[in-house]
Amino acid sequence: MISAVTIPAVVWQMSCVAGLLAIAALAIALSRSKSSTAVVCGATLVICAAALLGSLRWLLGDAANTSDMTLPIGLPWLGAHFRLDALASFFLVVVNLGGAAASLYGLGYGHHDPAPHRVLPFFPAFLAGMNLVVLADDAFSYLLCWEFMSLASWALVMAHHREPGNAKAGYVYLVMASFGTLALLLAFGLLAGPAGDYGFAAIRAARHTPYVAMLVLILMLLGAGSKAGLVPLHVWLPLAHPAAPSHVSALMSGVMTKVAIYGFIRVVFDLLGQPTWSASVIVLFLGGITAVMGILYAMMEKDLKRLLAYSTIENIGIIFVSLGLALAFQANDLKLPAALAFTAALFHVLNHSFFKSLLFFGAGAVLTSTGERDMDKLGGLIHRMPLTSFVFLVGCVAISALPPFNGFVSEWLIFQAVLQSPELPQWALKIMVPAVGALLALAAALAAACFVKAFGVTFLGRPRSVAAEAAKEVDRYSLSAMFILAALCLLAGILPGLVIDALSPISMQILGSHMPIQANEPWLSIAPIAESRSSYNGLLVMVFIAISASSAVVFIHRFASRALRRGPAWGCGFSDPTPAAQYSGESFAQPIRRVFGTLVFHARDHVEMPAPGDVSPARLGIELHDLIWEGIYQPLAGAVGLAADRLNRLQFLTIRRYLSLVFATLVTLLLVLAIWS
Amino acid sequence: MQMHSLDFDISHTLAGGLVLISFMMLYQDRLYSLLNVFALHALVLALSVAWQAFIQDAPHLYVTAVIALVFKAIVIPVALHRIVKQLGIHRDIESAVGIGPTMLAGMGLVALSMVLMLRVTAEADPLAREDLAFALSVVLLGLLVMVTRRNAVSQVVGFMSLENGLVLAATGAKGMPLVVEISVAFSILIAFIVIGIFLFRIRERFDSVDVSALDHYRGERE
Amino acid sequence: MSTASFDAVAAVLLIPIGSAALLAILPGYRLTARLNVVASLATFLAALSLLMIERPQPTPYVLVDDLNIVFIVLNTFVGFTTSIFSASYIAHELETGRLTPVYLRFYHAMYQTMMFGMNLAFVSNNIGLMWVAVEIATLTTVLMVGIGIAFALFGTILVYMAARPVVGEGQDAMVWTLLIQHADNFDPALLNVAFVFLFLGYGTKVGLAPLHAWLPDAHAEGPTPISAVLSGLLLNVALYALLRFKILLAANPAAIAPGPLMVTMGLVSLVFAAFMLYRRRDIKRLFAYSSIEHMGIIVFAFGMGGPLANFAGLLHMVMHSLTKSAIFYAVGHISQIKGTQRIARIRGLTDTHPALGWGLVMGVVAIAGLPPLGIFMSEFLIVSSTFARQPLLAIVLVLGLLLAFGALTLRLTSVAFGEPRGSTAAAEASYVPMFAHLSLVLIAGIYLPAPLVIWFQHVAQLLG
Amino acid sequence: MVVMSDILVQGAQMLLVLLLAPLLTGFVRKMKARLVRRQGASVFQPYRDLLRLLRKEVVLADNASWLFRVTPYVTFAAIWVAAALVPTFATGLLFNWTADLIAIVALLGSARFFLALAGMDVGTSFGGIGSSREVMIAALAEPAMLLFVFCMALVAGSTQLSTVANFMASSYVGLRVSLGMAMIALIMVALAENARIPVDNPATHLELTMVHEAMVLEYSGRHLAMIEFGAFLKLLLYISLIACVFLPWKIAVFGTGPLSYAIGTVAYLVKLAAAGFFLALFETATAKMRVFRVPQFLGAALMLGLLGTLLLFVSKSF
Repeated sequence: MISAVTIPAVVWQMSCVAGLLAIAALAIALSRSKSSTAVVCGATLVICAAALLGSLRWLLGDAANTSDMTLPIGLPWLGAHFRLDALASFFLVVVNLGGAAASLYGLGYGHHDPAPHRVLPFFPAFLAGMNLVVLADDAFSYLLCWEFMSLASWALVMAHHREPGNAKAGYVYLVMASFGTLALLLAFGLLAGPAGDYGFAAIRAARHTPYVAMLVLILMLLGAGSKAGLVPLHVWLPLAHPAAPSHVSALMSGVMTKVAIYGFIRVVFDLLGQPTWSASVIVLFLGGITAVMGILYAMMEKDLKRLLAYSTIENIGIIFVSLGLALAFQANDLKLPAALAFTAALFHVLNHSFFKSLLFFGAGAVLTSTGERDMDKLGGLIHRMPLTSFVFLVGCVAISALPPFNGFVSEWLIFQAVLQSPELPQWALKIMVPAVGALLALAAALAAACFVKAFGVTFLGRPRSVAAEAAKEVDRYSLSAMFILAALCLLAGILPGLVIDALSPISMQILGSHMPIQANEPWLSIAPIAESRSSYNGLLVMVFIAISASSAVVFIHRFASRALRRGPAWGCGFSDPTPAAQYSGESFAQPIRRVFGTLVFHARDHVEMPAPGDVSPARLGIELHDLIWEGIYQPLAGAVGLAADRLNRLQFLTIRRYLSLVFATLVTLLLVLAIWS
Repeated sequence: MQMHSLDFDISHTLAGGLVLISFMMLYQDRLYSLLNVFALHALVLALSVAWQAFIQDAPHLYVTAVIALVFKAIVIPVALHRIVKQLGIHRDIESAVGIGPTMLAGMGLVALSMVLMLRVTAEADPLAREDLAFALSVVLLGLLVMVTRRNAVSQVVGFMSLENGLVLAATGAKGMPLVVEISVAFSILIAFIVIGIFLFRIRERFDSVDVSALDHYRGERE
Repeated sequence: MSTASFDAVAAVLLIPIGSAALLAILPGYRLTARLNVVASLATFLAALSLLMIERPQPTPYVLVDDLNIVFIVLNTFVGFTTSIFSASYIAHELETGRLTPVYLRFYHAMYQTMMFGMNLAFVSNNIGLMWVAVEIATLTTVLMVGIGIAFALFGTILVYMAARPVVGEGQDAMVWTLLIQHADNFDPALLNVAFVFLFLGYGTKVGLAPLHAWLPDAHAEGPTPISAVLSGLLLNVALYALLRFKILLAANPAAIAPGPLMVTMGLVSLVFAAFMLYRRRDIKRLFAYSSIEHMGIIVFAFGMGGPLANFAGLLHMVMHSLTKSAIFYAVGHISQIKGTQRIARIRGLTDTHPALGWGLVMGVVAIAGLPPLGIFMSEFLIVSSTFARQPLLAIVLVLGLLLAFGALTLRLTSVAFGEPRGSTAAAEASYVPMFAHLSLVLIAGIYLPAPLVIWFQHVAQLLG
Repeated sequence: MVVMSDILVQGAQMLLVLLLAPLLTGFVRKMKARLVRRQGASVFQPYRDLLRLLRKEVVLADNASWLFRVTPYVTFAAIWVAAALVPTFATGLLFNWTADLIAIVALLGSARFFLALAGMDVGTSFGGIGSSREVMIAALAEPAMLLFVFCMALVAGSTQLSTVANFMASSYVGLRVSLGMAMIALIMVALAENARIPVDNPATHLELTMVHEAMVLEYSGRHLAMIEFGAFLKLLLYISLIACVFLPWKIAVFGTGPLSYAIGTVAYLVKLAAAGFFLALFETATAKMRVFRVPQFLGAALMLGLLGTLLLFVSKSF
């Protein structure tokens, strides 16, 4: 870091990026060698740590000012501009923290990879891409890096290209990614105007009409939203994220979606200037829908990694709701609530990057030690993988927004922002925000249910397969990565004030206002508006629970019995039914499927009961429909296919018909000429 | 002046005659007669080219005229007669579109070319204007023949008449260089095509009824 | 000095035609292949020298200006690399006996003749000569293209007719440099009709839908080096001719604006080709249609006009030539190894033939317009500049791009990934040309050297 | 000195809830028994049950994990802390500000989370059925709860319970339709959360109907005691929540002398008794509904909450 003192911060960051790219090249060079995994992951870890330190130092130190640099590449007459400011530095922290954790995890996990030469070159490249997107300061380099990031992650998704379904996953991902890029391209084209000054500084300076602003917002929702996984643009996400190796899944879910959020914030909040309240309605609506739909999908899922991917969609929805609130307040010049909502969004970005990476690491650990992703073939792992199951439990509690962990704090802040909505003058918002708040509460409760299912079915109960019985604890690199993240989850949960204060320069830069400085609050508690309104102190809550729980234990073990006897579980007269008799993931989801599924998934349960006297088992079949896929994407694909078929007949025309085409064209043009003027 | 107008009239008549003969081609339904009509077409072309050579006293145009006469009016028709005989292509032409509509379309095309050319401002001299109008109609009519006839030979004929239109325009364009070269190049091209027909034994038409053969050739269907 | 430069022009023309004659008579594969490479290299060097030395004065027949020098250098360069590729390709063809020595002679001679024709088309200052040259370049014509030729010729005659009253009879009325000077008082109506014919005539060779029919067949049936030359270069020749006449027409305020026409045809070709890509079973046809698609994009860009779009159009053309020929190099070797051009019979290349497989991936990624490769920059400029001016057009353009992208990546995933299928014999291929092109494209996508940029901007001005 | 008294009050409250919780349950049971003309056990029966359970040895299923053994204490602690933060006889407790209403709900949520996990730990289908239904009910109850919180925040401008209580105690709130709606919503949620009739029946062990009891079926001895105690506390918590928000009658305002504290305590006891009586009355009067009717029940609560909020907007806008 000494060197960073002398050289400008942005140069430091860019040199880290250069280092990552160099590692990617190196990885290609020694792709076939034994030690490649150790070398590449180790180097990546070091560089990510360096970048993390640099950006942290910037965020905590001099976040008020900015540090620019321009490279003579990219658009020739513009050059490639890179800029480090508060917002960028925060997202750099998120990216590089995730990157460091993933590399640490990869040190151990990578050894189980069947084809490391398909992973190692792209892993650093992917990290470099994400760093660059956050640093880019002109439209061209932004899009270039954005697409580079998508490309690298696509290559990583295709790493295990022989496994069934991965090809489809990669394809859908690539098409959706380029759809998003084209949307962003249009947005930037609109922002830059016919003169084509693509520099962010120029765009920021320019005045944009409300019409343009609205159009850009919609395009950003399409572009950034498709990358972040907004419903109904989310379809690629549950396919692609699980297909990649687990530490990459963690990066894609925990970090890349955040880079998309960054893009949205950068354009909509920073470049567009003062928003209009009608914009916030769209964002709020989409966010709410995304949150609930995402977690419902997750609830129905039985593949552990896909469940996590869907829950990512839910969290993205939560973040967008919070951003929508920030837009609404900002549009009405309610500075303090706007800052509150914005900070809450950033806080949740940070939290989600923590626990989602943690959970994906856990899923990866389960995958490596059992080779299973299907929860209904797992179970009882808490006895065989105690450490993994412990950290996974921490992740589950955190993501279910339960105190005293970090997930709760950010959601609590968002609810506080929701409670500010009565101050909004517009009736539409007045009525909408409480409804969206109810949706958020629903999503949070469903998330808790969903992760009870995830943990309960995977780690608790009795093993449902031989693989699950033979499971072993994973290596120490993976464990240390997971424990670090778990510790971060707890710390951010019990010391939220520090995080909020660290975020305040960002909202200062973007919105021109920030939450009250929490360091002034007594006992490290947080009060978003004023203590009389609402306050929370994670530290004390944890201390109280710890004290009272332990005192209860001590009391009972001291004064009451401590006798304990092991015995078979009470099976209502059936002595030890098979593990298959346990509740499976699907049966656990059944009540919620009954309540929501019939509406959202057209879910049906088919029971085939054998005739009386017939000893064959009764079968229960579950039928689910992904209405979004069947309602939007399949028809689209069908339409394209139909058009292609129709046009394809032209391939088999006879020469005379070709000639008549030419003839027709000529005559039409001549007619046009004749009629013209 | 009187003389000049006479020049004008003669070339005008010849060009008009060419358009007329193109029309005649449109309603031929026998191959041989079509070939004969085409021979006539080429002959008239040769005449008009020669006339242009005379009035523009551009001797090199005579070469073109000779080429037109020898090659198009004699060699090609004879060769095509041979092909028709040898390949036993049966004699009547199936036209994709009925004669009546074809004639109407032809009328429309001529009208169109007139309209287009009448926009031309006067200082491009009248000769050029009329000639161009005629040439354009000949080109379009030739194309029409190609489009409406299913038979390979008649399509070639259509192409050649189209190309006659080009030569007409080229020679009409006073002092235009490279006319000879162009006509030569075209004759070669046509020779290629005719030989192609002969070699590849394209009996009836370029579009045989079963497209599958074509597809196999295109390697586009299993 | 200018004599030297004139010699350079002469060299660009004479080396190919001379070596063509030589190759027609020389026996033996090794010698002729080498000679072919050497000749192409010499031509390329001569073209490069044109950059260094001062330009010759335009004569009635020869013209060298900013516009066509781009084309000449690109043309000779790709010609050179392709000759290298063709050497290794033809070797394999001879082994498998798919190629007879007699045909081989004819092949090499034809190759050089094509190069000659194209160079001639570029340097010729005389629109009639240009026409002849384009014809020489496309001697492999079928009836389809014959029509195109006829149209182009008729258009040329009409231009002459329009020019004659102003410029004067004979030679001069066909010299482009003179035409452009007096274009503003040509007869607009004549020019209009002329442009329609020229547009359709040369457009047939550019491969614009619905005049494209000959293009996929020509690509798929000919030997792969020729496909590379067709896609990479020949289309550019016709495009070049088109541009010349566009400039001419733009110089006359009374005539119709060529822009809308080109924009429409460009979009039609783009969308049409994009749809056609989905049902291709033959890998060479697949990329032939993608060439149609990209020609559509380029014509669209030039039709939009303006400094940004023109710059983008030029860049796109260069990048497309390089990328597409690289792809055809890869495809050539692949279809030789697998012994088929059926896409369905080629799978999992990245496992069996990493170099070819990843080369193909990179090429397709480039052609699909993904960064950090060159086509991304041009597409970025085209789309964004269009959207600021004509939002609806941009929407159509973007949809077309997305469609084509979907089709190409669909095929790519099936060809490059998945369980390998077909022969896994090691490839004795020359990767140099392919990776040379790809690395050029890669560099251009990230960094364009300043002189190149300034020069392109001149040309963009020239195109108006 | 002031701090000392604060700590005293806070400690008093924590002990008070601990002492009163079983009594309340016993009282309710007694009432129910009397209402159906049974003698019923003494109101102090719950204390005896707890003591008996504490003295018994624990029978643990073979494959029960550490989670299973930790859960009872965690749940108990979480609920106790939550209960300690709800103003009972006095507002402005020392630690009120550590958690507002949302946080308290979340604390109960984490208690439920662990209980549901414990239900799945042993791997019998009873635990599964209980947990899955419990989380379903919770998923529906929480949005309703939030809308109630929203209503409160609109009226009192705070989610801090003492502030709310003080505000409601102050005269000028008046009677509002929307408040009534909010109260009904809260009561419905409370019934669901405490596994009372009509949502669940605490007294049955018939597997098709039970939810909460199925979840804890595997527990025995001191563990069961902890869980039972937690349940008692939870009931107390909800009742005192309703009390302090909707009838903060005579609740001691922070800082006033010991006398007012005494009055507050007495008032609190009266409130508890009344609430217990009405609960018993209600439970004897209604029958348990099928599990899949519960969504409608809670959906109604949600609607009431939303309606109340909107009505408040209307009334506020005048």
